[in-house]
Amino acid sequence: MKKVLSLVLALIMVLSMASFAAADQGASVVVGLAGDPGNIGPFQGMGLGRIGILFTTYEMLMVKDGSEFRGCLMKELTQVDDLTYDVELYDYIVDAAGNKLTASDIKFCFETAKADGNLPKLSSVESVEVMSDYVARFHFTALAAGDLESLLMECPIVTQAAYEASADKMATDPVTTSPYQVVDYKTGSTIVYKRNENYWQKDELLPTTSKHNVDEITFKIIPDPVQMVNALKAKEIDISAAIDGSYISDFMGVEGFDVTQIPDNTTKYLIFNYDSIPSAAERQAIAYAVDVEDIIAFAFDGIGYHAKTVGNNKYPDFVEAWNDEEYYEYDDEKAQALFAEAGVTAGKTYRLIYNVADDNTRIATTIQAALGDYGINVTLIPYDNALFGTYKYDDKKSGEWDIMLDEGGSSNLLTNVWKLTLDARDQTYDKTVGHVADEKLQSLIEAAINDNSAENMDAFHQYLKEQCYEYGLVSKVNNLAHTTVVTKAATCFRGQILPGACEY
Amino acid sequence: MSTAVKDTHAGVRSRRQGQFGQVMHRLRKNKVAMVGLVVLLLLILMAILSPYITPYDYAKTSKANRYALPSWEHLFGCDAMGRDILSRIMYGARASLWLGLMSTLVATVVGVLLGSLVGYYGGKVDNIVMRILDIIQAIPGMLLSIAISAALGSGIGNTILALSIGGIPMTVRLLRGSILTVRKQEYIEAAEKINCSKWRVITSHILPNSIAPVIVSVTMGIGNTILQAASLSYIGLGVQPPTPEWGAMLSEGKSMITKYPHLCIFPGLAIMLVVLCLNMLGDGLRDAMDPKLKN
Amino acid sequence: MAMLSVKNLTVEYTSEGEVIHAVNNVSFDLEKGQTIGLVGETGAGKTSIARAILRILPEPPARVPNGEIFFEGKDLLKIREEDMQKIRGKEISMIFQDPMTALNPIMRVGEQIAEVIHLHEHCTKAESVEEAKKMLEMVGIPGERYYEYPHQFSGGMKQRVVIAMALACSPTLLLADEPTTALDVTIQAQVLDMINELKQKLNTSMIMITHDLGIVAEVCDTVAVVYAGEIMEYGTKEQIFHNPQYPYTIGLFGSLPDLKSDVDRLSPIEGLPPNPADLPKGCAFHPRCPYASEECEKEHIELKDIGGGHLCRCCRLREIAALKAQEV
Amino acid sequence: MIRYIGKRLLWMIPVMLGIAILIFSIMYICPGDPASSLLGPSASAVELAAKREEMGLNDPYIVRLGRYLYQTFIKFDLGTSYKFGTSVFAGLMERMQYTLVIALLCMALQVFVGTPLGIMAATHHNGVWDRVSMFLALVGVSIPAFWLALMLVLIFAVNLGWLPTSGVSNGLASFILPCIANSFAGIASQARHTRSSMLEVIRSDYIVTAKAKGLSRRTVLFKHALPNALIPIITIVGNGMGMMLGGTVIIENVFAIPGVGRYMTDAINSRDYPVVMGGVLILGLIFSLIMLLVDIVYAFVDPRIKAQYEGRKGKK
Repeated sequence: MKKVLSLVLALIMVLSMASFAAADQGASVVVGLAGDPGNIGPFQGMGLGRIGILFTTYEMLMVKDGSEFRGCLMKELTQVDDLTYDVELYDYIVDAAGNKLTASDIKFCFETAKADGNLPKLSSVESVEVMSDYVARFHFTALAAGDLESLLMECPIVTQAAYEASADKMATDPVTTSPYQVVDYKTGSTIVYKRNENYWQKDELLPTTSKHNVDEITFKIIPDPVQMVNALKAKEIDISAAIDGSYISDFMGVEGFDVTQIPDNTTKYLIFNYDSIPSAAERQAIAYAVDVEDIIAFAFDGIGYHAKTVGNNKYPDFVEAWNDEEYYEYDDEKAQALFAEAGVTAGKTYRLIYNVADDNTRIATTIQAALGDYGINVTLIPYDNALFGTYKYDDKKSGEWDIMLDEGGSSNLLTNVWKLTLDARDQTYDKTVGHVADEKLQSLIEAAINDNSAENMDAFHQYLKEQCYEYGLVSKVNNLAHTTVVTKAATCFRGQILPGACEY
Repeated sequence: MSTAVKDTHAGVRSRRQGQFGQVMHRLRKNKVAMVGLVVLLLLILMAILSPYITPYDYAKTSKANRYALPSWEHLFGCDAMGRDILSRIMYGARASLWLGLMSTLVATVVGVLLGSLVGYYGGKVDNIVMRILDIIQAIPGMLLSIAISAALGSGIGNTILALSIGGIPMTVRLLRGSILTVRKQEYIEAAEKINCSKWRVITSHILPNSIAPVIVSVTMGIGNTILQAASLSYIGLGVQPPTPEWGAMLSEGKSMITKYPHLCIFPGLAIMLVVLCLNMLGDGLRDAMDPKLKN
Repeated sequence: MAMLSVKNLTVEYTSEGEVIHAVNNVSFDLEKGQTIGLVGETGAGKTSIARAILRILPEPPARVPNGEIFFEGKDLLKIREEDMQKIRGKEISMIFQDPMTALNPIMRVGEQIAEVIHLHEHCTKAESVEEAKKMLEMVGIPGERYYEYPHQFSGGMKQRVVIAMALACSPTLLLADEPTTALDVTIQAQVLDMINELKQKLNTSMIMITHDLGIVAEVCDTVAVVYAGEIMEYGTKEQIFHNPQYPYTIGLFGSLPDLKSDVDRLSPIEGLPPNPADLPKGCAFHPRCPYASEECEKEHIELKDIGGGHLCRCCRLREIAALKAQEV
Repeated sequence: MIRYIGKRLLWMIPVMLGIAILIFSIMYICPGDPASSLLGPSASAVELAAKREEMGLNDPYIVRLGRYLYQTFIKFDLGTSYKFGTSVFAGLMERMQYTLVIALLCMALQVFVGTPLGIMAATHHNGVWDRVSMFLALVGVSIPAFWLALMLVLIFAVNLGWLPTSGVSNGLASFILPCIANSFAGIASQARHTRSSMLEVIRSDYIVTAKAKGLSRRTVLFKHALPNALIPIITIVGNGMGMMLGGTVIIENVFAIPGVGRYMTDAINSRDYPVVMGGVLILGLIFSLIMLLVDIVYAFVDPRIKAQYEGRKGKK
């Protein structure tokens, strides 16, 4: 019995090793993904896993290449009037099925996406008009600063013919204009892409997102962080952006591996609930009392930097001067004085709500310990993602928290980060997420959104900082750990790995 | 009661204690079970006294001590926040033991009551109760817990409810299965015919003959319950940080497991110790209750 | 030599650290075709004697520290387990006390009989089935009930099955452990008649374990009175019934309802059997013995022949005789 | 017996209806917003509210329940996953293949390793074997599955490189570590239950009877004791199988196996209502069928129970 069993085991092992060896080592790369993309169809919402495969799967009219915007499918952009623009396409675009991409496909994509309602930003696209084979005219309802670019980057483009030929609205088998095409998708496990040999664009015109330096790309979904580390160590994956900070030293300066650190576009910040903490001094005191360097050490293994505003400094509308300003650096004396001014005494309790994740738990615990030094209690209320979302935006739940630990980022502008929680117009009730109904704040943010000039930005930033309605904590840094198969790691403007643009 | 007229090898009928007394007496003589009980009581004592006896403040963070390995200063080392793991385990015993033991107890009591009911009455009662259990068992535990948290709010009682619901169907099924095999035996019928109350028939004739699998399964399940408690803190139940709890310590240390294994090993060992003690006690209890071993 | 000869058999149980002396230095012989009755109260160690002979004591906790059991010249306590297996069920078989639990609940009754036939008679499966059906018929159960399960049988029927099983291979020695205790009175007589009849037919020797003197009178040739694991009195049925000497035996007869006399009530033996973990010093019966004196507590009393092979373990026989004479 | 089975199958209709209504109500009570996981973190509150309205999540309870029951029980359509955009039934079946492989392999390991261990422990009661195997069993149930899993990966995949660390793309090799890690507790509990049950049975009178027949130790053990001892184990195995088909979330997560457990947990976490409700219904059906199978097997091995089932029929 035992012998048979060991024989079977040995056999299985030999077979499995053979299958390893059989795998083509040629120009292919395996990327470890922590999130599950789920539906990879073009008009889906930006769920957490989707972003990792978005630019490998699709091309858009425009992309952001480094810090500049440029056309991808779009050759020319011409302004007609304030709210009308003409988009001219390259006239030689074909998708992998050989369908030519024309202006009517653009109209189709934007209309379908708008109707599906998963890309809510598109609501400011009033209509798309087909002017000629390769010119589409966009009519917008309103355009704030940066909106034009983000709208043209928002919607993935496919041909109507290919979309209608798909049985499941491309949920598993998108046919696109991208240089990589899905050849196999095991939901929840792997997505395999092969290079499209007949890719339409000439090499010299390629934006980073459309580069195709490798023949085959496999995205492997590995939800467990330790297993991500193990998979990289066993070289089953070549690169991952989801290596836990404490393991980075296992790959940094280690033979066969390398680490590239790229600032992430997300920032952790605190939202104070105005209903329970109406005093600016009290909010400032809390900001002074928390040592962000401690948070960086405890929650991010020392990798990250203290934010200078609510949002990080990667955005084009970030004002450089803020980098040299003071921004509530830890100051025990000021904290004590301000607490005294606000009449906060030992024994006071705050309820801190956060979305549960290892780093958030540690940030919250650090804040708890920091305020504990002043005799102030902090009750931690962790919620999972779905519950946190409900608590964050529900007016009725706002009585259940005093401080919220939140995270935000945007694809292009700092104002878009601010907008999410600080623009009362974006809430279902006429206050910010922190329940602030401050006319000055509102007018300043509206000004900044409409025109993100340095003055407007600075005016809002200074007022927000002074009032301390929200307080930026840490801007994160992405650790891209990879094997030396990848000689240069490349990411998109959203901090995601672009396997086609990496160098090998 | 035909079994009572058995010619046994060594009748010790001089002891005229109640059934409970006899069980306790036999339990006391079982060394292994007593060791289990004593260690368990010591753990409970440690939990009660923990605010006074932990070497450090369980919530005190320290940048210098992050991931500190076990040493004389910190016997079990320190966690990712530089907190002393020994102190956290000692204090964590409170929540973990209370949640683990209480929810196991509740699940067992309810499960045994229901199980005896359906096993004994059979027929319609059996069919209806078992189908209801089918329905409940189909609902994922996490969803039930979220619903409980949403409908009844947080709090230790609701946590125990959420944790125990999952254990009930298994207990009922096990008990029902083994009652079905003893249900039709003559001594049960005899007991019924001499007008023993139904309660008495169940407690002193049916249960002692069919409880063994339940005891085994309950004592083995406690570790799992403690681990589950950790997953409830995300939905508003369970214990909120920084109050330590073994399951949560384990899952906090999980992502560091290959790098700093001591973060996981010590809380894991603590859970194992409880499971071990309960198993030793459970085995003893089962032997003590087994009527075939009487006399 | 006798067919069965038990010499100084001792059985102990270890329970919760205590040593329980269940059988102490029991010796007796049994000739072919004869029946010996082991009589005594529940817990006196009778069953342990029978199980020791068949070597089916639960070990542990039971232990046989010394003694010899010669069966057809072999010491059963010394032979190998494999050899013992050939004897069990074939040459020595046993009827158990409780028919309710003695049968495997998930096996057809017929199969349980056929199993033993197939094992020992080296016949085919089909033959053993036929044979088992015959055995069922012999004990008064229709052969077609072969395929039924124990729960479909009444207590008396189950006991018949147990008996059929025991007799299936025509054993030379039958150990009957209170075969009728668990049965209704009317069925008791039937079963007893059946055992007797079958025994005659097969010329089987038997050890009848019982606390019922009526059964002893009906089936036994010799009688051993067992108390606290010891044989207290031994003799032919006539010797014991007509001339009981040992106070406990006398007590047993005293507790027998005598239909001829006008006694309104029985005179039971006062007190309870001793704790076998802590036997009284001297004569084990002395705490309950109406005739006991200091002498009885002093030392262990030997079994003495009081004439005609009638053995008795009492040091106050003369005094008892005198008292009896006075009563009359 | 057939009537009993038929009746039980009929009973499944109200059970399914009960599950559907209960799960629907629970999802209705449960806070959490499917729109937020669909639109991602950069959607604003107003956008989320609009999406909810579009999804029909703001309709009254009774309307939504009616719509759901009509869809499910009249049109036999479990709907389409919010997250995957594919049919819930197809998604579930695709993932079931992995879960089924794991469940069957684990059950086989549990039964064929756990049972002999338990028998060995019982027949050597209080001996060295008993102590050793029971200690192992104890360790088995108290080691957290993820810990064992990660340790196995570290040894066999990272250090020795014999097996893949995770995923399902290496055929059977992908399932070796998950199955070992997953069945450890099952083996342990099977061993303990078998031991306990065997000990109970070995003390029975009919085992003495069997011994007295002259049967060898082996025959007594395997023909008389084991079948009786296995009766209560049927429940354990059935229950375990049912639970495992519901997915083994921890193992699936650690080994990145796209099984039913991960599908369901992800769905619960992102409030993917169609998947949760459809999945619960299908898994409930599977579970009920397995429980029915358990009861049938019970009747098959234990004539006393069969008699009770048939007796019940007789009374009607």
